[in-house]
Amino acid sequence: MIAAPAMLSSVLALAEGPLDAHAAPELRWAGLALLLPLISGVLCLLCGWMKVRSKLPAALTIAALGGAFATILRLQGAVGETPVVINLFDWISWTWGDGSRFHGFTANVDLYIDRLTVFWMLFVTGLGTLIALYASEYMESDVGKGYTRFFGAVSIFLFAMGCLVMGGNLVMLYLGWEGVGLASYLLIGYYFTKPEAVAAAKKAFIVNRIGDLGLALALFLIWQCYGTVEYAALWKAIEAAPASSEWTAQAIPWLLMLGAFGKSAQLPLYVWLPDAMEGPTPVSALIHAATMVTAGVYLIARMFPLFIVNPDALAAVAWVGGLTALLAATIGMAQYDMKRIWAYSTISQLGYMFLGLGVGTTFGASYHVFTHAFFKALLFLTAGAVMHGFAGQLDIRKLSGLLKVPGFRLVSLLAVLGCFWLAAFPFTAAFFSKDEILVSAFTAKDERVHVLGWIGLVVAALTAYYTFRVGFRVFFGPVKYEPGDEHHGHDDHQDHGHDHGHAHGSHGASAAHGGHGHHGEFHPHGPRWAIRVPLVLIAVGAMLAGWPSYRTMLNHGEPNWVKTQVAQSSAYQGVAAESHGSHDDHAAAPTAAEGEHAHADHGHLVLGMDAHTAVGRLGSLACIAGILVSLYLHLINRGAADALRRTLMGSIATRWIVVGAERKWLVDEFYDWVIRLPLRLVANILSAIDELLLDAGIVNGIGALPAAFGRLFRPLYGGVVQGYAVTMAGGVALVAAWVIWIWLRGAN
Amino acid sequence: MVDMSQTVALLAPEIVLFVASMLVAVLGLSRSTGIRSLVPWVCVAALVGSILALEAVWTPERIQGARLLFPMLGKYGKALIALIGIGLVAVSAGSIDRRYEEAVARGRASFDALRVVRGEYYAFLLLSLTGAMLVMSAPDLIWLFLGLELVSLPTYIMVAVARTGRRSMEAAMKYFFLGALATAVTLYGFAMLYGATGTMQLIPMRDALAEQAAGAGLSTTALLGTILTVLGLCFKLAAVPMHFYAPDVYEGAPLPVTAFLSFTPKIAGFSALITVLGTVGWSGHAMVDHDGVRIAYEGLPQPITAVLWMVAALTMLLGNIGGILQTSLKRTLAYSSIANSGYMLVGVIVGPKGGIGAMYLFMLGYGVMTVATFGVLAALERKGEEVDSFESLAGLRASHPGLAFLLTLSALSLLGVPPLFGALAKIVLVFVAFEGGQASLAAVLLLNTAIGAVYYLRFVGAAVVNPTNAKSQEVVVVPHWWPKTAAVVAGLGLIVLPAFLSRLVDASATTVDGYVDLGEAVASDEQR
Amino acid sequence: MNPIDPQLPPGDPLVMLGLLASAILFAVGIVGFLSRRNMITMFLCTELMFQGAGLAMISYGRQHMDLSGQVFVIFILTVAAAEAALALGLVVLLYRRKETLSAEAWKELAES
Amino acid sequence: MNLIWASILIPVATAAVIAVANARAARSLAALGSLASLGALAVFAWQFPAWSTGAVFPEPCGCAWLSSINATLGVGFDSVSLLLALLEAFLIPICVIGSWSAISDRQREYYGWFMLLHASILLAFAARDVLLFYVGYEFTLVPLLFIIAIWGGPERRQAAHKLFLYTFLGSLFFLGSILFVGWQHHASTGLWSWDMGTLSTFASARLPANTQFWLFAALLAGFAVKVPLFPVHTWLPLAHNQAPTAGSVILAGTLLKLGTYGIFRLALPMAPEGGAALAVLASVLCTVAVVYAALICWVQTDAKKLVAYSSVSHLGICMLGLFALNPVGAQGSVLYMINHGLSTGALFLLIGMAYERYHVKDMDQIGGLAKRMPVWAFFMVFFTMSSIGLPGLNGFVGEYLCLFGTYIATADASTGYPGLLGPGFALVAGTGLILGAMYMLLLVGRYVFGPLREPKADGHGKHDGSHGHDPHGAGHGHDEGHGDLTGREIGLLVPLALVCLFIGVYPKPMLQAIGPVVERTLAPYPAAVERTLKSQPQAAEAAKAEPKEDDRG
Repeated sequence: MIAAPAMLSSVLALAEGPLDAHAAPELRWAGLALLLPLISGVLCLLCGWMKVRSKLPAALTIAALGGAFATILRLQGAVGETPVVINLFDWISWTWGDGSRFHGFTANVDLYIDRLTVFWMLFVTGLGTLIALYASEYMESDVGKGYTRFFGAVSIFLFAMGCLVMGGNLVMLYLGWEGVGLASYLLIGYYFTKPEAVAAAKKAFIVNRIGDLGLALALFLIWQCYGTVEYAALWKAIEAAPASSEWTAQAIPWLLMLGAFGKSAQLPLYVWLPDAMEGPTPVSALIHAATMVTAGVYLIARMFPLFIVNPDALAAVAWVGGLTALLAATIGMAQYDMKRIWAYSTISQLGYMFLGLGVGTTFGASYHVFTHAFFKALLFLTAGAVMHGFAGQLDIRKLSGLLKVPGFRLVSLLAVLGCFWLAAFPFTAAFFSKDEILVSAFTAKDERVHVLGWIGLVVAALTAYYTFRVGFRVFFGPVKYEPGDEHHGHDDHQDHGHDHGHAHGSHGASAAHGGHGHHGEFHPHGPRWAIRVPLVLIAVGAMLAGWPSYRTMLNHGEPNWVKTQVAQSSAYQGVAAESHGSHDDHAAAPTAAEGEHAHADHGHLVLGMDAHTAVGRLGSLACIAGILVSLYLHLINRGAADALRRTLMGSIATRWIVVGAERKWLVDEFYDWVIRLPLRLVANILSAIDELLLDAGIVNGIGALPAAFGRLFRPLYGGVVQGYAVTMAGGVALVAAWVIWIWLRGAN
Repeated sequence: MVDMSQTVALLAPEIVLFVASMLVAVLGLSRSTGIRSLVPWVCVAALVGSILALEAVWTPERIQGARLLFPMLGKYGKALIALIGIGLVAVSAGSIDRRYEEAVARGRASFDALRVVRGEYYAFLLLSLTGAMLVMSAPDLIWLFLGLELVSLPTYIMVAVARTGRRSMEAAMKYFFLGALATAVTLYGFAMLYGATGTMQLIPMRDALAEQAAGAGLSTTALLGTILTVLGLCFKLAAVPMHFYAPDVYEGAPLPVTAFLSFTPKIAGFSALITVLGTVGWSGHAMVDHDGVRIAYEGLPQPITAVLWMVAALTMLLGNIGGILQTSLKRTLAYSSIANSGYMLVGVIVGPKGGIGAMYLFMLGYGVMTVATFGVLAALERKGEEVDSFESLAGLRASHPGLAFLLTLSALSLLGVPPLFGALAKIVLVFVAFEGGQASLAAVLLLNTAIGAVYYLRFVGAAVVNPTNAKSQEVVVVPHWWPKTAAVVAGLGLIVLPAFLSRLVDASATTVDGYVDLGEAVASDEQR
Repeated sequence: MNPIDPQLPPGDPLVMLGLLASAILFAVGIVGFLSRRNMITMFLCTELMFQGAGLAMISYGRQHMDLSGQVFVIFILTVAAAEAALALGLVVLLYRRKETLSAEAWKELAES
Repeated sequence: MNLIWASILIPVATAAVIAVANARAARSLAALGSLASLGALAVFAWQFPAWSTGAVFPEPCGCAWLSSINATLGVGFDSVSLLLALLEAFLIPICVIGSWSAISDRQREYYGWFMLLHASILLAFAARDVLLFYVGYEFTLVPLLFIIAIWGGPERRQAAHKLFLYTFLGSLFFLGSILFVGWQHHASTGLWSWDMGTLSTFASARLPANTQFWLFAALLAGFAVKVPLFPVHTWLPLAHNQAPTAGSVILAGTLLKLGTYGIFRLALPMAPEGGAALAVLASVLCTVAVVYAALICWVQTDAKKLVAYSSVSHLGICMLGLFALNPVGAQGSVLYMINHGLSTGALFLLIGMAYERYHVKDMDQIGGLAKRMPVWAFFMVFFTMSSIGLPGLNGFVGEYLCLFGTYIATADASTGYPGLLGPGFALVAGTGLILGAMYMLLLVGRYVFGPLREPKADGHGKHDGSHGHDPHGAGHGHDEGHGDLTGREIGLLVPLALVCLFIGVYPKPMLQAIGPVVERTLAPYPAAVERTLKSQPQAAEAAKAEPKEDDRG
């Protein structure tokens, strides 16, 4: 997506090194994290044009992403407490008038490297690499067809995500913001002959654009308030004029929020994410679960100094997050498509993150992003492996006992592990991060959000239930499966099973695929190393994600590593003063962070207990309760679930619960009827107005006037001499009379 | 007293034409085909000769002696008449008497001096041009009247004789009777002007009117006389309300005559118009307001301005909206001719400060465009008849690309597409309208330009865009090079003349050199 | 020219009568032209109008004690004669074609 | 100077040569001529010394072609007009070569007219004399008339007719206005001048506010038709829809820009008081256009018509930026003029390429072409993204600066340029971003993606007989004729794509070139806007007292 001069400039920038004198030498190479995906994207494009029919694009992408990951790892070691700005090249910048503040606009291709940036990029590039590796096998049936397109788009995505996270100003962020939107569009619509996929891609882009408009307007507003959109200068400007009561400054967070809600699939803009599951599963894992959808969280965390000034806006974020979490969880409970369930769980988990942001714990939110990235990627990838092996089957009613199916044991095991994480089983990583958020919700200064803590706990129970609903149904119980209708009937994929059949040397499977899954003949094929290795690595990562908390727990007082990362960034600017105890005068200092909770939690008692203890116990309780209900309904007595559903359906009073949850509370339909159709109607009316009234009516009407007038005068040209003589003489007489009249009037 | 010989010498161009007209009248009767075919050449030679004569005799002393109201008008105007006259001769050449001549050449008919009209046609053509020239050097109303009649009478005959047929006869009849009516109106106007001033001579008349204007204002008689004269002259211009004849006559008249009619009477009429209005003057008038205070203003006396404004606006409008509805080429061009008169009237209203110059500049453009358009049409025929419908022109670019291009060129020029000459002349006209305080007329002019575009585009569309149809397949080029040459030269002129626009503007501005406007006359009176 | 116009006092009866007669002549001419369909009559009506104008000139000439009006009239007569010749020729031509003198017979050319 | 005239006259000479040359050579001659013209202009641009000063180079000469009123043949460029001229010179070879397969009959005429069109557009951009500008501006109609009326779609005559008459009428307003200004200049100073700079300085400083109001209104009325602004846009969809591909490309690419350029170059500098007084009204029209046209786009089924309406919407944003009357918006607006030319031109080119293969533009009948033509689909998506303002591509910078400028154009703006618009306008126009994505992705979703839908084999039957069959289509079977883009076509699109990419990635040189010119143009505006604000005391007070009310702008 970027031309030669850009590359040239960034290479030059790399060679020349960062502008900050005190920056570590490793930082010079920060640009590589952007450049490598970009290069691989361009190379993929070339591969496409040269009709490469091998796995070369995948290799290129994996190498590039790996390189980017390595770059970030180096940065991780090098980045200090003070952010570093690296100018790659000038993008949009010019001045007018005297060039002073408000007399110029600067938005260059800058990198803004602080710990939050690196932290975010770490899991983005890491997961990106692993998922690309996974996809290299997953997508192999498309080699020579969409393979290059896929990896090209993945490269573009990583590049754009890099711009989003590492960009030094809001316009760069916007570039990344829209860039990931493009990648998402391209990848959701990957099976482009499939109308649903195209529609889903379009929906994702458009819904995101609504948020983007908010982001764009926020950008304008920020410039109008502070005269800059560059982070470094912006923080200074905010420090110089904190807590502005101008309506403009107060409005900024609301607009930013809109952008974040769009990208991170929160109410009311979450509707695109479930549909986005039309894309290939690695894409769902990478973009629509682990990385891109967290951009909204990143945005708010990054822009936290702007949110601090407006408690109402923060409360709104919290409430939106909480309600989204609840809504998505209820929908997730009633779905049957595994990927969709994970999609709703993603929305729900993102809701937690926004809840965290809203109650002021940027750390909690970021930590949850981090843990969630791993386990959700894991869950999606295992779902993908299942789907891959069972000819596109994702219906949890048609899959059972996969733990016992040969070739799927590892996958199933990892999936079940993922379920534990997602359910936030006690002492898993997600348990800690969720705990952090809920504690903050209970202890927030803003009383209005306390109830969200309880909602969060309820959602925790629901999450545990629906997670293990999938887990128990699909991976435990008797072995039973039906193959799917071969990857959505996509015609590029017609021969997909074929390839696999040969790859496994299993003629039976091949035949089964050709015949679209006659039950008895179908043999599922398990994944090979390129899928297994990333799965295992991600599972390890998910496990390790809890490591910072374990360390904090074990060596009480040692600061949480994630917290250190987050705290030394703009995400903590002003946080201490506003949301946490007043003792915490400068939270950015890691030393000050220690022992923070002990102080903060005084005076915030939940059920008479210290908030941490209470939330930990309640959370565990909720999780285990959810799992137990699930265990009964979906493993021990599966018939009971159906019976329950029937019972609920039977009563008018409860029927709406089931119907509502199954039909996603009719939100899509609501939007369709309330927004899309009226708009469509208006558009049709306008189109008719334009063509009939404006063009055919007014314009052609005016155009026809001269001729109409001409017709009016036609009788005067009757052809008889006397007729002409009458008009002529009459004209002369009229004129003479008129002149005399003028003359008389003038003379008086 | 006036030195008669000097005045006569000034008429050398007219004399050349007159002599030539006698000559061609005789030559046309010759039994020899060669001699008969010399006739157009003689005409062209005479016209060239008249231009040369004009250059030779038009010296300041002679003009001084002639006591003309517009002493320099003739210099530009007569050259213009002769120049366009050449084009009009070329448009005519070949189509007059053609079938008869062909019959004679093939031996199907024997030569009969009574049946040929070529000689008299060209004689009348030259006489009419002579009349137009005479109008420009009229020192008094009698001369003016005779000049105008000399323009008209031959054209009545030309309409009738050039191609005998019901339609041309009808056209001649209408033209003649309505022309006589208009002449009577003019004449009565002359009588009243005479009554108001007591003189037929234009310069004393101007002085007398200046005296009136400086006193209590123009007398009602003078005013009505002027108005009647103007309205009578409107017939020559084909301006509202005397334009009604034009579509019928133009349509009925043979094509070369239509071309002639759309130029010669027009330039004669405009020259007569400014000569008459010149006695009233474009300055020095005042209006008495309610407190009895006299307020001086620029321009013609207010009622006359009002009338001319109305006439100009309606002429443009009726011309253009009429043109939209037509299917006949000649009829469309008649309406176009009406509309163009309206445009030129704007220049007349503005007066000697740029307006008249712009009007003559436009007249030049109009003449060139007329020659180009009619030249193309005269070069075509269908089944031995002249081409007179848009349908017949369809697909012209396939059969005759050059002619189609020329027709496009002249239509676009008439339409007003820069940098073609017609557009530039029109811009100058709009501009002087602004300058002369006639912004509203300028607006009307622009609006009408847009309306006119509708039917001019039809020429373009027919010639270049439309595919050939059954009717237009039968269209062939006449076996004469005259009209084609005229069209080519005139078409080139539309492209080339813009390069000399500056000089042409200056040249056309000389038409009012030496004219003393009423206000100035009053001032000089007072000095005396 | 002489700045003092040797004008008769306004309201000279002969002048007024002459002008009145000329106006009547002109008006009759117009009305006749408009109301008659016979081409020869129509032509005669134009002649009436011409003569009306001529009479006006003579009257004005008397008012101004000036002869040029009368000179003009002589020219008008001459032109009228020429026109008469032309008109008769034309009328004969037209009559030959349609066997009628009515001007209304000629209305082929018109706005369709 | 000589290079400017060379770039203008080379196409004229080419047209003359084409007129007499062999019909087969016409297309090569035209390509050569247009490339030569581009070359001349490129050399000029290379040597252009005033990229960063905003000055006009070369100084307009005094060579009069109408000495009595001192109308000159003055040509010269400042960076804005040079950029637009370069855009024109860049697009013309693409149009010409893009027509090679599409136009098979009356080639000599076609390429001849195209060359004349090129010359007149260049003349309009180069002219420093308003009358000369008028000549170029107006003459463009003639070749365009023929290009549409002869080589267009089934309703081509109606479309050409409407285009010609509508814009001709509009340009008469403009002609009247400039003649008025010239006359006023003479009446006031006794000197004749038609130099744009002189007249602008004169008119803005010397004409009374009331006169400026009407002057601006007339100029706006004249140029609005060309832009086209709502509600005088209705000629455009028809013209675009009926025009041959190259005609659409150049129409969207640079002809519409003559209107925006006219407002930028003449209306704004000449009548600042009028501009300030009418900015709100004009902006309301622009804003309406953005939403209105976007919604109409959304329900189109004809691909070309959709893109045509999108032009109306896009140019609404472009003009809105201009009427923000601050450097940000005006900067964005100028940039947007160029970007719109590139992206929309390219989209028309692409639709034309598909049309050449299928002779159908109706998305009800055709769709999913990515399956048949992946390379085409790539470019289609690329330019769609450019058109909807994806950052990193050209559309973004201009579009966002326009909206940005609108947003900050408040009465109390600290930019030094008080404005009359504000967040309300930006918000409404900003919905154009969403709607833009909606209709453009609808286009991509149905036309490029989705299941393959091809018209029945009698696709040629629908196709109007009067213009060229594609040379491959006749002899081959239907499927064979529908291959992906040829090398020639890719060769046309790649430069366009590269330029789009370059502007998106590195707009800085352009921004810095445009900036000074914009500042010069807007120089009288802060004062004029202040006066306008003062003349509406209630509004101004309300704005100060209740900042939230400022949304109305």
